[in-house]
Formats: sequence, structure tokens, C-alpha cells
Amino acid sequence: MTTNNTTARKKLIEVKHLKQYFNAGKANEVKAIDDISFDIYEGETFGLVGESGSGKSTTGRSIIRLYQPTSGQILFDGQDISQIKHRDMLSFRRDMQMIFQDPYASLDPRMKVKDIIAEGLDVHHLVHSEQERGARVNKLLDLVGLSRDHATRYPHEFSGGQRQRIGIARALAVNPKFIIADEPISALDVSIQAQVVNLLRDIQKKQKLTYLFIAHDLSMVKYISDRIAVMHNGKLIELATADEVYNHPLHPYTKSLLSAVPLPDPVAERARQRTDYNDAIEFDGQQRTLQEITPDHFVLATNDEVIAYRKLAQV
Amino acid sequence: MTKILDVQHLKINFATFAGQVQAIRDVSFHLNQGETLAIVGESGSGKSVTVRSIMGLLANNAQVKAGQINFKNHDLLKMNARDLEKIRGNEIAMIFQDPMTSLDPTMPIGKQVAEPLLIHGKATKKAALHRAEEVLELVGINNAKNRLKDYPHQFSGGQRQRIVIAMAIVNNPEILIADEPTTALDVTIQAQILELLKELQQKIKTSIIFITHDLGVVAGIADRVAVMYAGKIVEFGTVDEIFYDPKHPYTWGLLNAMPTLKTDSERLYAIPGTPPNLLNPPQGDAFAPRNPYAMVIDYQAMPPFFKVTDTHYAATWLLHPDAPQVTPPLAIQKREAEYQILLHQHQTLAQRSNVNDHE
Amino acid sequence: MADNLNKLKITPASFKTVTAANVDAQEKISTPSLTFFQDAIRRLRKNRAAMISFWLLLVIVIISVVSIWWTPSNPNAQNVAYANLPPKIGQGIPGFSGQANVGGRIVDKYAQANVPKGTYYILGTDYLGRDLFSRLMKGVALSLLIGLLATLFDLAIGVSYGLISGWHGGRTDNIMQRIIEIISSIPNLVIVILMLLLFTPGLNSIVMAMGLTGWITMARLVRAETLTLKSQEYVLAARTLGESPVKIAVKHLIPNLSSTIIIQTMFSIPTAIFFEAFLSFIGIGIPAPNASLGTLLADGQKAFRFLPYQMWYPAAVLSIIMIAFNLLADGLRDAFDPKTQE
Amino acid sequence: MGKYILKRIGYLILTLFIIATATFFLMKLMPGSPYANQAKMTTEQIKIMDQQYGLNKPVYQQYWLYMAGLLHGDFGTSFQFNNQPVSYLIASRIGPSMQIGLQAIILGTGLGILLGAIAAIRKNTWVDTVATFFAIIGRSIPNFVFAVILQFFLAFKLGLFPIALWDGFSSSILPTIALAMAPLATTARFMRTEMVDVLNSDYIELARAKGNSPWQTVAKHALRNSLIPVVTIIGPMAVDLMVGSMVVENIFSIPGIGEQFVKSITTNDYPTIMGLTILYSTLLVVVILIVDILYGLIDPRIRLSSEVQN
Repeated sequence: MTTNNTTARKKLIEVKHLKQYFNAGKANEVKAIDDISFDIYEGETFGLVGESGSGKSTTGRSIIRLYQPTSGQILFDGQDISQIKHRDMLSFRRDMQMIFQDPYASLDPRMKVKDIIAEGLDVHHLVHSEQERGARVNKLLDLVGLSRDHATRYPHEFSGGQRQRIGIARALAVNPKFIIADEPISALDVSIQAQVVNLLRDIQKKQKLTYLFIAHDLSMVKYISDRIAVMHNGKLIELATADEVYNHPLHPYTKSLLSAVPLPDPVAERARQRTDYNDAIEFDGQQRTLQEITPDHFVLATNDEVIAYRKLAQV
Repeated sequence: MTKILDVQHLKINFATFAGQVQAIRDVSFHLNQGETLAIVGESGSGKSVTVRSIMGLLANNAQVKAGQINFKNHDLLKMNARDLEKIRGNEIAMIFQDPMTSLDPTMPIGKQVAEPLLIHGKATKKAALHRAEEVLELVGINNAKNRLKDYPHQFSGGQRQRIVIAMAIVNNPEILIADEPTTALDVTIQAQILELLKELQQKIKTSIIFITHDLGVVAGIADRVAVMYAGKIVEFGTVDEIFYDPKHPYTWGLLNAMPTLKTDSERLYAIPGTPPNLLNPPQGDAFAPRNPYAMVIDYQAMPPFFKVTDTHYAATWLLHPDAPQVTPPLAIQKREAEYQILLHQHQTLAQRSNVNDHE
Repeated sequence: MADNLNKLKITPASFKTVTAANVDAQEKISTPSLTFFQDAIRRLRKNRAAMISFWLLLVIVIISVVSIWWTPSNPNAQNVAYANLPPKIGQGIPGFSGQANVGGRIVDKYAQANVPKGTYYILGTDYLGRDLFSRLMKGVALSLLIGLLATLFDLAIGVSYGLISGWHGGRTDNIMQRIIEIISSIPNLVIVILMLLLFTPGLNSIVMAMGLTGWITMARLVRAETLTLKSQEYVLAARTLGESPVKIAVKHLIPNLSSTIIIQTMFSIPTAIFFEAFLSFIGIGIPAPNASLGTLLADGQKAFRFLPYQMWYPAAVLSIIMIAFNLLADGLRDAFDPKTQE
Repeated sequence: MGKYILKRIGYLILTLFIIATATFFLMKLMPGSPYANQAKMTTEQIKIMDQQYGLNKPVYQQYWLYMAGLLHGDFGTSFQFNNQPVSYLIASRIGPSMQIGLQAIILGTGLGILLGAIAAIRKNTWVDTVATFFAIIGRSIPNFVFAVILQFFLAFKLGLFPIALWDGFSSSILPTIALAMAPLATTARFMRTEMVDVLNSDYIELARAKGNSPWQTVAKHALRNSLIPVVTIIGPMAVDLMVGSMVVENIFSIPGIGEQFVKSITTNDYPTIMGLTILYSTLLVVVILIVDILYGLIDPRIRLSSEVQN
């Protein structure tokens, strides 16, 4: 999956043939992720979109090793983390962090904000005195735009947007290089979503972070991401730069998905032509792999389909 | 255009442990026959409470402090419980947000869809089931005949929402209230459900009140839009007026905060701060503290509605003749410009067709 | 609103732009900071029945503690001459005058037994002439002690069992659940009885027997709760931060389980008291001459038809304790889970 | 469904086997003598008795014989009670216990459902308070206290019922009431919680939006949905009943297995204790199995999903 113009950039994450099955081997086996591969470059925001049940959240959780992957490799900074165990896990936990979806469920209701934020500092022994701890927490509160008075408050006293900022501060406490944001704004109101997205962008610039941004809101993913991967039924079906995915989608599912996005523009809405997608074509038994159709634009396809897609792309 | 529903000066409080929450603070709007009115607002803005008061389904701790809801020469707020039951599910029906929880899990769907017919004495049991089958086909449940005896959990989320819609339209209601009917659904399913609603509206000639927080959905479905903030309507107008010529800074903020597929600016426009606590709503304009265009008077008095056009009103002091001229955010200016072009096109089109007619 | 507008003087100054609102001021939280527990206690305080129960139990506990060092008379001292005396507090107080109806005639039993003036038995005496009030004091103390000890077992075994089973999940959980299933397939009273037959009857064996069977409910509740907490995002967050399972249990699970545990404890205490009373009632509980609520009830029941006071008072005290614990437990549940209350 | 039931029955048999084994060895560990008047007996007599009851054989043989006996309903011979076979003792005494138990559970659950439903519908009114109060009383006052109170007032003072005698239905009334209090309280409490939940659910709001009156909503939607989970507490209630019956039967001198159990305990009649323990456990696991199957049958979500799986 290397091309000329990206070889110069460093791959921070390499996911290779990742499979995540639940209840493997049993009657109720679920193939949540079924053989996906992609790379995330250092400093970029990699968007992962898909509808519920597509496996996008599972992908995030497998990468951060909340799950034990069924098979495949996850390289982080060149090191395979898909099978590492306890001790090595701890150091890797410092470099990779997660921001969760539900601002109400992601903060322990029995802990004060400062203890929530400092949890990572404590685990990794990053501070050596109460004073230092307090100072770090204050800095983090400043960073996410919360008042320092908030440190001694409990989560239930905050609004959804504020809580999400506390969650961001907690993730940032250990100075990670890579952050998985799992639908971090989908539970928030529109006006608050923008605040959080802006904050995420600002921090990315300041701290040179790499993001995996998981969402179902395509407009937001398009806005925030450099490259986008589309998932469906546990498979990665299309991968390209954000503009490419939106302007020249190739896979029929991506096209259907894009055609369904509601736009705050009545004229565009009146003119909208929705295309239906029948996922039966995915189950014709043919082997499909992610193939490069145009530079940096990948589609899940058989060899025959590749030719068709190439033709399509030239039009 | 005839008004089919007219809500006047509605005020609703909720009694809570902490005190009286003023959820609805003087809301007036009307619904025209055959149109779709969208009520847009963030969570807590009072949009759901408003429509529940129309249905007479307010929570026990809600108190209607003032107002009228006129439907067919009756004030629904003054109607007794039994008469209201005759209207519910018959002349006014409702679709709820979460299709996973709004169906009775232990009753076959055929029976559930037929239920409104039986309650309102419109059909015999057999006829009702037959009609249920028809309506289920109409909303796109394939092979409805064989699925009447199936239970809700045997259907997907999108299908369940279709069943809920079937229940709502089985009596051909004059008003259909849809409370965030697509919020819990995936975007492709959402698009299908929205298309279904539009189609049904054509077929059964119903008027729709559509509640949502998603401006994208509004743009696609609404004829007119009312924007709610902190228990009040702050702006209303036709869908084009609201999207291309908004006047209230809150509407500006909403439109601006949402990226479109075209947005490429470095930062999104974010409305700062959080909505006010309706336990003690602020004096003056509730939006003032978050409003970059706020003026002294915004903190002193609630703005009245200023007329923009016959159909377009906004409650902001910026429209007062003495107020200074402000330039709306860039993106809003773009929208205005687009709209001017649009209007021009319409006019030329209209002129052309006029000319054609004359010929 | 129109009035409002009329009163308002609109001047050019009214339309001066106000510099950007201070967002920080808006985000300031002015309400006093309450922890979850403080908030729950505040709700509990509003529940009158629960508060009355709480104070009542407190009084009962204090009296029981006092009984360790002091009772009006020796609770085990027999004085057959003074057997079956009715309650007496003073002359002419109905029900407490020391008189009894014998064959249709009101008789002063105290005079008959030649009880010296000034010697009253507040709740009368039993068939061996023992002071019932003193015995009741001791009995309540013993019953409460059993309730407390059995509940400690409950906590120790039930909470850890539930935590391990819920947290590990998978096969461990499966096996542990099977074990629970088997244990709960025998009525726990039967187990208790078998245990009591195995060990010499007495306080220790009763507490042991109840401790070994009573933890099932606690374990089930804790497991169920742990299963939900385990997938909560804040626990996932702790895992992504590298927190060890033991630390997660201590920092996140137990604090969030605490309300469940407290409530269940409040339900376990009356259950244990009931069990003790039941066992003593059928004669395999606390051995004579020690008093417990159960033995007092059993003794009282034998003479109930003719000397009903001997059972009334222990029965009333037992019922009051049970009701108070249950009311308090209900109150706690509502306070900790405001959802059930609305 | 059939496969599921078979699997469950398999577990059931395994459970009972473990229980029987555990009980057997527990009994072997019991201190004290099984014979009522051992002190007066000579070693010779004890030897003869041991031989008669098979107690002279090695423990594993005794175990083997006992388990083999169990398979065809032989629970051994009672040490007391005229050397009757335990199975005979059980057979002759299970009738009254069953009658009272069934009556109590029907009365208790019936009234409890009613009380709980009314309390939920009239939540936070005086009706709710009264119902909750009754539930607390029923849950707090031990059934043997109830039994004695009923006996004292209704039988002894007023003479409405026999005091202590087994003579058909009229003598079963007081014990039934005393035993029904606990299930009544449990059911009422559970029903109220379930019903409050159901009444707050979206589909109830939708049912109201369809034009159902409050009572229609309850009758058509709320009642069934809150009743289904109530089935699950019948199992634990059956346990309470068995326990309660021991002492209630004792108080009213009812010749049932509960009274027998208490008698056997006080006389160290191990074979009878063992037999009854196994019987109680069997009854309990069977009740739980029936309840589970019933639950699966009445809840379409479980019924249909298990059909799909098979």
C-alpha cells in the first residue's frame, strides 16, 4: 500500500489483516472485523466512517487493545502490539489514548474531575508530588478550556460538552502520540459539537498528534479528516483522501452513503438523487482485496472489478 | 392556506426538586393544512415538550401555565381527557424517536398497527387486520400478510420505524407529529424514512409537525421552519428564508456550526458557552450571553418578533429600526448571495413561463 | 410582553454592542459541590419513614450496646416463686398494672407471689421467673449481633465472588455461576439446618451456617452490576490508561457498586435476624438459657394462649426491627437510585 | 426449545446428584447417635441395629446402596417413627403440604399482582402508600408470628377456625394465609417496580398516543409486559414457602412434610432428613425449571429467538 507521494511520510499505525471475531467457533459467532488493512501516517487525521454494526468502533477498540484481536497484526511505531501482554502493554498505553463517545458514561461518577484527569498520571507515575499533580491537572484544564475551579467538582455537575473536554484532558494527560476518538461528538448538540471539534484540531496542532476519528456523521468526518476509510459489514471497502472519497467515490456503498447525507441546503436537498445499495453483491463468494484504483485511492474489489473501477475513475 | 392547528402563547413549567423549570416560555405557531412544519432546536430547547402538549401527553409534573392550542374550533388544552383520547391516534397521531423501544415487545405487530382502528371504532377486528396489512405494505414492509403475527424484535430498526409510522397513519390523521423520527437511525435508513414520510404526505394529505435537531434533515423535509432556543421560538419562516436569509444570530450560529461537505475553513464557527438554565431564565434575550452581536438592550428585555416578510419573523433586537447594521458571518453572507441568485432564477423562470403562457 | 416593552425606554444607548460575553462566567458552577453520597443522603433525609426507622434502629442499637454491661436484672437468673408475673410499671396503668384475669377475676399477681413493694417487672417474667425485659434487651443484642456477623460474611464472600465472576467472565464466570446454581437449588434453610446438625448449636455455628449460605444474593447482584460496569466507558478508559484490574476494582468498581452493596446489606441484616428467630423457634438455634428474639418467641408461643404478653413483646420488637430495616433499605435504594423515585 | 429443555434436564439431574452425594456424606459426618436411646443400649444391641440399617458396611458401599435406592424411589428407612420407609413417610405427608403451598402461592401471587399493579398505576398517591405499607409488613413480620397471631385471634379467641387440626379445607385457611403473606409482599413489590418501569416506557406513551384510555393502556399493554418477569420470582418464593411451611405446619399441627422435617431434626433421624432434603431440592429445581420454560414460552423475545437458534 505504498505510493510515491506518501513514502516520505512515517507510518505510525499499520493494521494488517486484522480480524476480530466474537464468540469465535460458536454458533453465535460474529465477525465484527473481517480482515482489514490500513496505515495511519504520523500527524494525520484518519477518518473511519460506517453505519452501526459496520465494525468501526470495534476497529478502534482492537487497535487500543481493549479486545484481543483474533488474528492479524497491528504495528504501532513499527512494533507489533497485537499480541503484547501485561508489562509491555503499560508502556504502549502511554502512547495511545482514546476519547469515548458517551460524555455521561465515560467519566466515573464517583471521582472528582482532578482525579479523573490525573488517573493516567498516577498509573504511569508521571508526577511525584501532590503539588506537581495539581499543577499538571490545571495545565490540562487550561488546555481544554475549562476553569481551574472545576478540578474539585464531580462529573454530574457538567454539561455534555464540558464532560467531553474532561475526557479529552484525561486522554492528553499521559502525552500520547496517537488518539482514537470514538464518535466523540455524536452525543452532543450541534453548537457544542463545533466547540469540541475545534478543540481537537487545536490540540492536534499544538501537540503534533495523530488521530483516528471514528464517526457516522459524514460531513464532520469529511471536515476533520485528511484521509477517510469507509467500513461496511466488518470490511474496509474504500480508502482515499477526504476530498477524493467525497468527490469521486467509487464503491457503490460509498456512493449510496454519500447520497444519503442530509445537507443544510434546501436547494441541494430538492435536487437530491439517492442511490440505493444492495449489499448482496458482497456475498457472491468472490475473494476481494483492497486494491489501488487511482493513486492513494483504494477499493475493495476483485481483479475484474478493479478494471471496471479504473474505467469509472477516468470518467 | 388554512390553519389546521394554532398554538397561542403556550407556557409550560415543570416542577422539579430544584424548583420550577420554565420549559416553554410563550410559544406561538401555527400549522397550515398540508404543509410540513419543522421545529428545530437543541436538546432542552423545549421542542419535544411543545408537541407533547398538543398530544396531551405531558409528564405528570408538567403544568400548562397559559396558552391555547386550537384545533378545529376546540382548545385542546381545555378538552377533557376522554374527548382528547378520541382525537389522539385518530385526527392527530405521533411518531416517536426510538423505534427500538416504541413498540410493545409482547404484541404481534399486526395487532399493534390495527389497534388505533379498533380503539376509535373504525373497523371490525378482521377488517382492521386487513387494513393493517395494507398500511404495512404502504410503508414498505414486504410480505406484510405473513408478518402480521411477528413480534417487534424480529424486525430491524428501520423496519420498526416503518411499523411505527404505519400505526400513526392507519387512521389517516390530519396532523402527524414526528418527534425526531430519524435521530436513532443510520444515515441511509434515515434517508429512506424521510422519503417515505414525504411520499405518504402526498398520498394521505396530512400535515406534519417534524421535530429535529438536524438542520440537514430540516432542509430536506420542511416547508416552513421554526427555530427554538431556551423554551422560545426565536425565528420562523419558510425553509428558504431560514436557510438562505436567516436573521437571528442563533440561527446563524446553528447554520455555521455544522460543516457541510463543502466546508474547508480551518475552524468551525462554534457558538460559545452553553444554553441557559431554565430554572432561572435570564432577563432579556436568553441567547444574549452567547451572542457575539449582543447589545445592551438584549440584557434588558426579550425582543419581540420583528417582521422580515409576511412569512418570516425573527425575535432579535438586531431587526429594530434603531439597531446598528451588523454584517452576518461570512458563511451566512454566502448563503444570502446564493439565495439572491436563486430568487433571480425563479423570477426569470416565472417570467419566462408567464411569457410562454401568453404566447 | 407588550407591557414589558412599553415600560422599557429604548434609547440609542440600548443598541450599543456589548463586548463578547464572558463565557467563563457562564461556565462557572455556582451550586455547592455535592458528592454522590452527600446527594443520596440529602434525598434520604427527605424520606420520613426511612429517617424514623433510622433513628429507631439507632436507639435499639444503643440499648443493645448498653445491655452488654447493664440490664435491669440478671436475664438468666431463675426465680420460680416469681414465675409468669404480668408486666407492671405502676399501679393503675392499663396493661402494666401487674394484674391478670384468672377465671374471670382480676387478680394482683404480684401480691399473690409476695413480690416486695417497689419490685416491678416492666414486661413481666417467664415460667422460670426470669425478667422478660432484661431478657428482651439481651435477646435483641444477640439477634443484632448475629445479623451483623452474618452480613459481614455476606459482604466478604458475596462481594468478592461476584466481582471475580463478573470481571473475569467467560469460563471462570460460567463455572462460578454453575456453583451458585447448585447451592441455590437447595433451600438455604435446609443447608443451615444441616450445618447446625454438623456443628454444636450456638452463636458461632449459626453465624457460620448463615454466612455460608447467605452470600448468594449478594454475589448475584454484584456480578450483574459488575458485568454492566465492566463495559462502561469510564472503566474502558481506565483500561486504556493501563490501570491494573485490582486497581480498577478498587477505584472504579467498588465505589460504583457501593450503593448496591449498602442496600443489599440492609436487606441481609433482617434476613439473618429472621433466620435466627426461625431456628430458635424450631429449637435448633441459640441454646438455653441464652436469650435471643427467637428463643423468647418460642418460649412465649408455648404459653401464648393464656399468657399472651410473653410473646407479644418479643414479637412486636422483632417486627419493629424488621420493618425498620426494610424501610431504611427501601429509603436507601430510592436515595441511591433517584430514577426509581422520579 | 426442545433441545434447551433436554439440556436443562441434564443439568437438573447433575445438580440433584451432587446434592444427594453431598447430603449423604454430610450425614456421615454428623455427630451424635441416630438411635433415640443409645445410652441405654448395649454394644451388642447397637451392633444389631447397625446391621439392620446397613451401617456396618464400608461408607462407599452404603453410598452406593443409597444412590441405587434413590433411583427407584427408596429413601431408606427411618430410624424413628416405627421404622417406616422414608418414602412412605413422605408419600403420606406430602398432600397437606402441597395443598397449603399451592393455595398460598396462588393467593399470594394473585393478590400481590393486584396490589403491585394498583400501587404502580396510582404511584405516589395514598393508594401507593397503603399498598407499599402492606408489602413492607408482609415482608417484615415473620410468617410464624403471623401464624401465631392468626391462631390466637381467629381460631382461639373468635373460634372461626380449628386451632390445630388437619380436617380438610377449613383447617388449611389460616396456615395458607400465614404462608401467603411473604409471597404476597414479594410479588407486590416486584410487580410495582416492573409496572412503574413499563409505564415509563416509550411504547406505553405510544399506546396513549394511539388514543387508548389510561385503563385500556394498562389492560392491553402494561399488564402483560410487567407480568412476564413476575414469573421469574416464583422460584425463590417457592423456597420461602418450603421454609415457612416447616414452622407454620408445626404451629397448626398439620401432618405435612415440613412438620416432619422439624421432628426429624430434633430426633436426629438422618435418613428422613436426607430424604426430605433431597425432596426439597428436587421440588425446587423442578419449580425453577418449569418457571424458566414458562418464561420462555410467554415471552416472544425468548421464545422466538430460541426457535431461530435451533
